[in-house]
Amino acid sequence: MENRKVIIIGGGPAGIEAAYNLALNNCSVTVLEKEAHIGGNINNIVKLFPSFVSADEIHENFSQKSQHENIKLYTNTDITQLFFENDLWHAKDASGETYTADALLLSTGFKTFDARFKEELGYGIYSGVITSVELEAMFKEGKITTPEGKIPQRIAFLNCVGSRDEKVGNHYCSRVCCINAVKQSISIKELLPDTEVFCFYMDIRMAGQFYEELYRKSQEKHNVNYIRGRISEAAATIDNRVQIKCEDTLNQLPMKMTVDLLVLMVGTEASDGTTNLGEQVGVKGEYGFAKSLNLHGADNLTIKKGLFLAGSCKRPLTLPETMADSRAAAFEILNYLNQN
Amino acid sequence: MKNWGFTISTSRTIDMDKADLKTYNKITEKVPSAKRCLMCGACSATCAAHNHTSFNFRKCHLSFRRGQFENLAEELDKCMLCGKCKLVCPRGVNTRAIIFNMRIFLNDLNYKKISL
Amino acid sequence: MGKQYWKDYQKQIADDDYFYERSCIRQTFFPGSETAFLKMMREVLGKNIVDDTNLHTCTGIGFYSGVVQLDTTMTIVARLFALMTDSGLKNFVPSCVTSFGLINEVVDIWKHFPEELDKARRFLKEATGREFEIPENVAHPSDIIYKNRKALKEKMKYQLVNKKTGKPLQVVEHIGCHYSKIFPDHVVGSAEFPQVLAGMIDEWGGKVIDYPERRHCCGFGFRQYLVMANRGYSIANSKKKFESMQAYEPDFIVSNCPGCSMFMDKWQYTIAEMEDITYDKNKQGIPVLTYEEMAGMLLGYNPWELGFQLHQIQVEPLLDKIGIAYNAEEKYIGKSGMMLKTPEKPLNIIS
Amino acid sequence: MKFNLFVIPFILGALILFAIIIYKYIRWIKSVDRKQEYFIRKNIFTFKTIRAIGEIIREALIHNKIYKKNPLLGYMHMSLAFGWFLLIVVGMIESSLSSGTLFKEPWLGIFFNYFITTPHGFHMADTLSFIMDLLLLIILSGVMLALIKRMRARFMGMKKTTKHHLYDRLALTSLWFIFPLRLLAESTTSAIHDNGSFLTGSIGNLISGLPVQAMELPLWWAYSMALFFFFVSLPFSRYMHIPTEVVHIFLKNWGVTVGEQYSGYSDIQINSCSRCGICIDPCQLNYACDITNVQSVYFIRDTRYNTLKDEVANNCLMCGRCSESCPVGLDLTMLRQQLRNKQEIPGKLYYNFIKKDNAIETTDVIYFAGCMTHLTPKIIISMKKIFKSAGINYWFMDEENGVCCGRPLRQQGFVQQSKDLVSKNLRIITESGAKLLVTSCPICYKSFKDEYTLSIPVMHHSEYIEQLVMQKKLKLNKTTIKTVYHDPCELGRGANIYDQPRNVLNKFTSLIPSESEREDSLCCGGSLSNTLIELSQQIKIRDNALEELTKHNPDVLITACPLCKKSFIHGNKAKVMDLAEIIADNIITDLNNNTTSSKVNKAELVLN
Repeated sequence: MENRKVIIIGGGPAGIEAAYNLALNNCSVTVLEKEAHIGGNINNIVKLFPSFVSADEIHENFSQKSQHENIKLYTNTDITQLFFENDLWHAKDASGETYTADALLLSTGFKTFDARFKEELGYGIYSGVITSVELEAMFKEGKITTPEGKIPQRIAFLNCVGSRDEKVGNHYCSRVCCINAVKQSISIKELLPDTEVFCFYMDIRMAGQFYEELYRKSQEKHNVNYIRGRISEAAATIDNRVQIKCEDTLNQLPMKMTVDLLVLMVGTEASDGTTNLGEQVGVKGEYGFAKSLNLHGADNLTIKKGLFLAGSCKRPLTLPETMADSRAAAFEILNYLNQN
Repeated sequence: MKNWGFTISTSRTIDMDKADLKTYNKITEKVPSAKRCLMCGACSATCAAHNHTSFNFRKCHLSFRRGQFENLAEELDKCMLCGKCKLVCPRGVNTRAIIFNMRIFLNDLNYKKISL
Repeated sequence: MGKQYWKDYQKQIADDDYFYERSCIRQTFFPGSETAFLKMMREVLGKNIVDDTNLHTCTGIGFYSGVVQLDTTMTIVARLFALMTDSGLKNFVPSCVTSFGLINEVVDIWKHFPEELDKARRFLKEATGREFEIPENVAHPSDIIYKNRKALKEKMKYQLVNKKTGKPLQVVEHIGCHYSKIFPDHVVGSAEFPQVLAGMIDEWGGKVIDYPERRHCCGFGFRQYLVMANRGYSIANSKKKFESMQAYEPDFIVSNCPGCSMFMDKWQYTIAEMEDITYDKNKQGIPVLTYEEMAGMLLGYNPWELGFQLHQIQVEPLLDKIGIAYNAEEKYIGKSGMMLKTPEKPLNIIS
Repeated sequence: MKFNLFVIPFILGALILFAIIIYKYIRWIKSVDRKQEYFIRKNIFTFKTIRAIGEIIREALIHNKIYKKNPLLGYMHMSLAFGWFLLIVVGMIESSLSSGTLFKEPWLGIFFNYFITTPHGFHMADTLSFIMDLLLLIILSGVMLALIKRMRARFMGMKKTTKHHLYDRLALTSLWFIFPLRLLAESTTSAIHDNGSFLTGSIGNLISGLPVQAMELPLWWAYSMALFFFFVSLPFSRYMHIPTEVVHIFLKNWGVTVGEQYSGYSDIQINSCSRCGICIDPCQLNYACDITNVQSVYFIRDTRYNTLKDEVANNCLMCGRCSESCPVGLDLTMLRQQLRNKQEIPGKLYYNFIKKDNAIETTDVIYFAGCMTHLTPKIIISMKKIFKSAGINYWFMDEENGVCCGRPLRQQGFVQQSKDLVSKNLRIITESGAKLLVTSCPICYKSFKDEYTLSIPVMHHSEYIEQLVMQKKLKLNKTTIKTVYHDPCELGRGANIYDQPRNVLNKFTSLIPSESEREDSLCCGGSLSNTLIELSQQIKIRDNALEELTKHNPDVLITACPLCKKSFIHGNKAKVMDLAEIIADNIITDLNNNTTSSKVNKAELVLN
């Protein structure tokens, strides 16, 4: 196992999947995770679209993979500095501890958009306005309630919060929110069949296997209403519910609605780790995501020797895409190690 | 000509073969961002005039784009130019500029000539 | 395989022994047509067809405009069937497509609701003391002509061909909605490919124009044209068709529906009056024929016998194209031999 | 009679000049509007006139303001204007002394050395000719500087200098020639008659070797011609500002202001622009977006030569930074607004759709949030809290179905439409019988103040909050938050509200200064008055402002305008709060004392 050392920054799906595949090909892998647990954003999810597989299963599977003898896992390790010196990659964490290896994989993933930048939507102002992440947390609890702890009669989802929005500088589509909204609306209807669910959208983008089917199911089976119009203002009513304003564009008429919960489908942005480290090693691209050498053919390579990318640190990706991508990354790293 | 007691009703079809799609280009020359509009309706939803009347900026913009100018000028006069629409637009469209350029091209308004 | 598939679009049309039901409006607007039909049935094809003098309306127009209620309608239809039964026939041939639609509808109702049939029998019995059988076969005259198009062709003096150029005439065919759309499977070629008129035209040397609005309604919705307020909408539909067919420079329009023929003929004049638009090069309008007139014309019947002089759009230019001889002086001589009144604008509909 | 043919060009030029100027003045003064005429009549025979004369000497001759802004530039203007003025005056004295009478040939002073060749002929002759030479020297130094400025603007501490018009070039060149030629002419004369002082005299001696006899007349001719060309081109060139500025200063001192509509006074203002180009540098469109043809100097030039394009008239943030820096004190923003004037259908009411029957509550205080504030709900909530804890009973006028104040329309030149809206709001305000109107939006505030005829005082919430705090109606937590305050254009330069918000902030936060604040605070780019720039350009302006404001990395960036807040918050460089918000968060209510302050810290944790 001489000079087959690999450092992986980020113990999310991308990191672990790559680590495991490298470990199988007898590399000694060091996974550095800044949180206390591996799994990254998976930890905030209950069920996965479109299959509704329990996230715990996936998580369980990851933690098994991370047990592999060739994998050294360091949690609570926040890497602040990266540099390449005499053919070795060095990663220094906050405490000054340095890790070295022949190759380095950046799998620092994404974070969700801070909805408070869209003040007009009232997030952080009206308690009835929550983000998709907070809703998912409610699913974990197993009960959806209004701020007053009542059962919501009406829930509205708003797509494209922090994505496709020039005002906050994110021109791109986050790709996962549409289907996520469908998933969440179905989960709500399964928990609270009598609750009305409305989904406000600019475009519904169901470009994935079984996505369209799930969309249909939400309409046919669960009677979720889809309204084409972007909510532009939210305000609190006297009884502390949320009143939303939009145009029912297909009807060409203004629309007003009072809901118990307004769920903002917050888009994905590059995580701070991605942006900072990416900037340090000169692979920072558009919107702070890490930039691969070539989208077609060399998507895991970078301009830097021995530095590789995997998963949603490059762009918004779904879980299956991420895992496939990190397996590809593992393969690229093996090629690299074999050449040296 | 006889009085028939009725006239041939005109079709409500937007005939893209006959419609005047050129004039809209004049708008996009002046306001390039107009092209970016994806008709999400955020503007019309937040519109201050919208609280009082049926005025619908998005609709006006679309009609103009499709060359449907019928009583558009009167509609556009309802705008108070307050600019809320511009603030909520996700595509950063310069809505106010579109509005009064539309007015100008509908010959509803022009700059006063001041003799110096 | 294709042929196999086409079978589904065929229709059972009785061979002989028909009971003919005349149409209310056709007798006024196209009086020559029905006569011509009977004539060619008997003389050319040698079929047995009964033209009963005790006929009366089928109330289709009343029924579909929602002013005559169902029970009445069924009873009246029942009486028509009684007349057929009396003359010992089983094949019903309604001249009007609305009758055709209604007859089919009533028969169908009776199929699904026998109690309604009993009711109708009872009513008829009580009212007239008559009894009736449901026809075995209901066919529209256009079906029958379609069926016999080849036989007719043999006897024809002319073809749908421009005498000068030798090119086939451009023909617009229009099927009545009540013929093709109420019971599509009772239609030659169903509603998708109504073949009934196209078949004749192709057979007789013409060329069918397949223009964008070919399947569009002529606008003769009873509730539309009967109410003056709605008439603008009604005519707008015909206009849409004309605008769409104009580019193909049709030589004439043929229809199997009294309303359609009448409308397309008269509305052309109305549009010309209102908007000063005509839809043929010579500003004389596009002649509109019924299928019987078309057949009769080609068989060499006298145009004035066929009643062409009563058309709004003058037919002479068409006759000239085909090279059919006619005597212009006799145009307005009525059956009685008396001179009819000549219309204001005989030829050019644009004043 | 001391006469020579070469005097004719000068006399001719002078006559033409005066004729044109007089004609223009009469036309302009005739077409001032009613209000302006009233002020002229009212104040013409008052102390104000004397004050005006003072200002004329200070500004038109000595160019005090320019001097303060940029001493070198100031000296240049001063040397030319004041120097020349003295040259004429002293010339007059000199000539009258020599001829011993006041009724002498009017051109004598101008061509003195040519006609009076007896050097020591009269009392004080030497001293005077010495002064004359000294003045000439000063002027020449000014001309030198002008030449250098033309060639290298940076040397004069200016980033950009004005691009000029044809007339200007003609006048400018002739102006440059006048004094060197005068120098040469006098020198040659003194070479012949030895009647020059230290400058002309010594140059005379140097050139005495040359065929001075032959040179003398041509040079005097040239000098006179230069004067002619200058005089004739002056009224059509930017140098028209020299005479016009004088009139402008008088009118200004008499209290004449630029009105809603274009008037004679607007003409006077436009002609008073010397096109010094000082307004170019402070314009953010210029240095943040690299738009270089719309600045006030060009806007006025185009207007004057009737070549104004909508693209120029509309492309302005109306932030007022140019007016602030204008040495002549022109009301550039207002002029622009006048030139944006749109044709309208007379008497047409555009906003009839606005229902009259919205419920009007009668209270002491009306709160008018403003359209934009509805997109920053935090401000509204904070204001509600402030009113509540100060125990004010108020009516939230535009909570539902608010009507725009009308200023955005007016800024685009839709005056009539705007008035329509004004009347609608005015009705509501008066019927409510309130004693005070409080608004959260500086745009509305300026509108209420300047464009409405309100019988009751109107306050921006920053003013109002200060009042409440001073009256101890609001008690605030002492915090350690490091704040920086951004002056919104309409509130600061627009309405002179600089201290009130700062006083409040100083009371309970540590307010740090920013690079450019108060009068020269920057625009956030969110301005409603510019309908041409695209989002990308707005963002450049915003970032330019943000950079300055966050230089000393404050915890919170405080502003007092919903538009500024929106722009800055999307900049995502620092935590942004409205004044009302930070106040509301730190009010000490007797019930819950610490929760409020802890809320702030929590919020900070999340954001930073």
